[in-house]
Amino acid sequence: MTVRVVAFARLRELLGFSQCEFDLPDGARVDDAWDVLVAGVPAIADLRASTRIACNGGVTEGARALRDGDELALLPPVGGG
Amino acid sequence: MTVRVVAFARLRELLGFSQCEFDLPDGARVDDAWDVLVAGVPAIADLRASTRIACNGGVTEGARALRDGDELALLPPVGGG
Amino acid sequence: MNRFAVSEHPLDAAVLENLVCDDKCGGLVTFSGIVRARSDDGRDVSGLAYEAHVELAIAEFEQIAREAGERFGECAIAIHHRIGDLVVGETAVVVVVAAAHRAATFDACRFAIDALKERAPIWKREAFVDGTTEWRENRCTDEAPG
Amino acid sequence: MNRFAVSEHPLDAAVLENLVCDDKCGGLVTFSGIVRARSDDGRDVSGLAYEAHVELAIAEFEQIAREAGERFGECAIAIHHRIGDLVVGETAVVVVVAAAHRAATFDACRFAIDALKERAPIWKREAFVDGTTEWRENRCTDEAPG
Repeated sequence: MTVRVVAFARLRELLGFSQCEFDLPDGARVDDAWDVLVAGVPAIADLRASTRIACNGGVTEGARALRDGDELALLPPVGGG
Repeated sequence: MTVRVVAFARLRELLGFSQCEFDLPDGARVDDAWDVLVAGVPAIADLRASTRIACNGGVTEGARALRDGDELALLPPVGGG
Repeated sequence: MNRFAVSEHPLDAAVLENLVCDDKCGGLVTFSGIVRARSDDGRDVSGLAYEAHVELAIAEFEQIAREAGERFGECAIAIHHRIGDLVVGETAVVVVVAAAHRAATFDACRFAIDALKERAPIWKREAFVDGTTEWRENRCTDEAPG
Repeated sequence: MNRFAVSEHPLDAAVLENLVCDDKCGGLVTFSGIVRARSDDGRDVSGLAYEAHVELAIAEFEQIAREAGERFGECAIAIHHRIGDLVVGETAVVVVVAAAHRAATFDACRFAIDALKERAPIWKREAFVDGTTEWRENRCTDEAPG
């Protein structure tokens, strides 16, 4: 299946993309998608604890099973206002 | 001596003037000026407790001795904002 | 334009905001008190008439701003109050506070409008749709507008 | 114009005030968060860049407004946040609250800006006069601007 990942702020800069599509094996969960990203850019590994991940517009858990066409948004600690 | 009295809001309406000059005997105090006003318009008598009186721009006491040319401002309970 | 004013002219919050904001300003809080269509006791209001002891009112605004600075730290404050006849929807008072951080701006703005309503020599006569009028005193600490 | 927006265009508090104010409105509180010339750690700032997850941010603004209504009673709220590159003195965020009485307007406005800084998916990169940049997180509850 294909999952779109959108990244913001520091994570966007470290990953080198604003949005990118990834092919993941069927049955992959949110945590698996993160692991794929870390394999490409190990520098983001330490940021997992502070990063919220939204799936299709709602914040979600790492154990959530992904489906083809899902969009994951990587949300670092916020700084608005 | 001559003292100018300026009145606001309900007191202005009851007294029938925004400002007026009064001749007072030498030695008159703020309370004496009020008594002259009450003699003319008894309906204001009950308003003394809720009325602050300013002399020449500063709130003052009833016992203050007046001087020729003083300006007394009669300030009912406020309603600004 | 002075930071503290009592005027028959319509109030413009943007003008006051420009008076107080400089490049140290990170937060800006503006309170506008507006003439409502319904009074606190539920009557239909056609308009308000304000009058003031202008000189004393401006001195009171200045004093309130000084006290706000003492209580909440360095902040820039402007206060303008309208007098004369106002219709529903018009702005009776604007209080603007600028400071480096937002906590002080909120605290100082609220303090200033509360103090203004309590102390400033300004009077309000409500005119009702039924043709009657009434002088309104600020008995409690949260009457609107202001 | 929507009450809740994230936009690259300059913000105009007066536009938001008109969105929320009707003839029941007696008090109107506007918070503007402005780009300061000096950061919290004392460095000279040349500008800020904001980015946002626009869809999620607007949903969060709507949620914050609902919560404010539940906590502080009926009030009308508008929240606009700027994204893109801002220079010192520009407005990054405007929160406007209108209600019948002023206590609710102050409480709801402060709640909304605090909640926005804590939760809204918006990020800020400070650019300094010395040429460096830094992503800034809202660690405490009173960082400026906003």
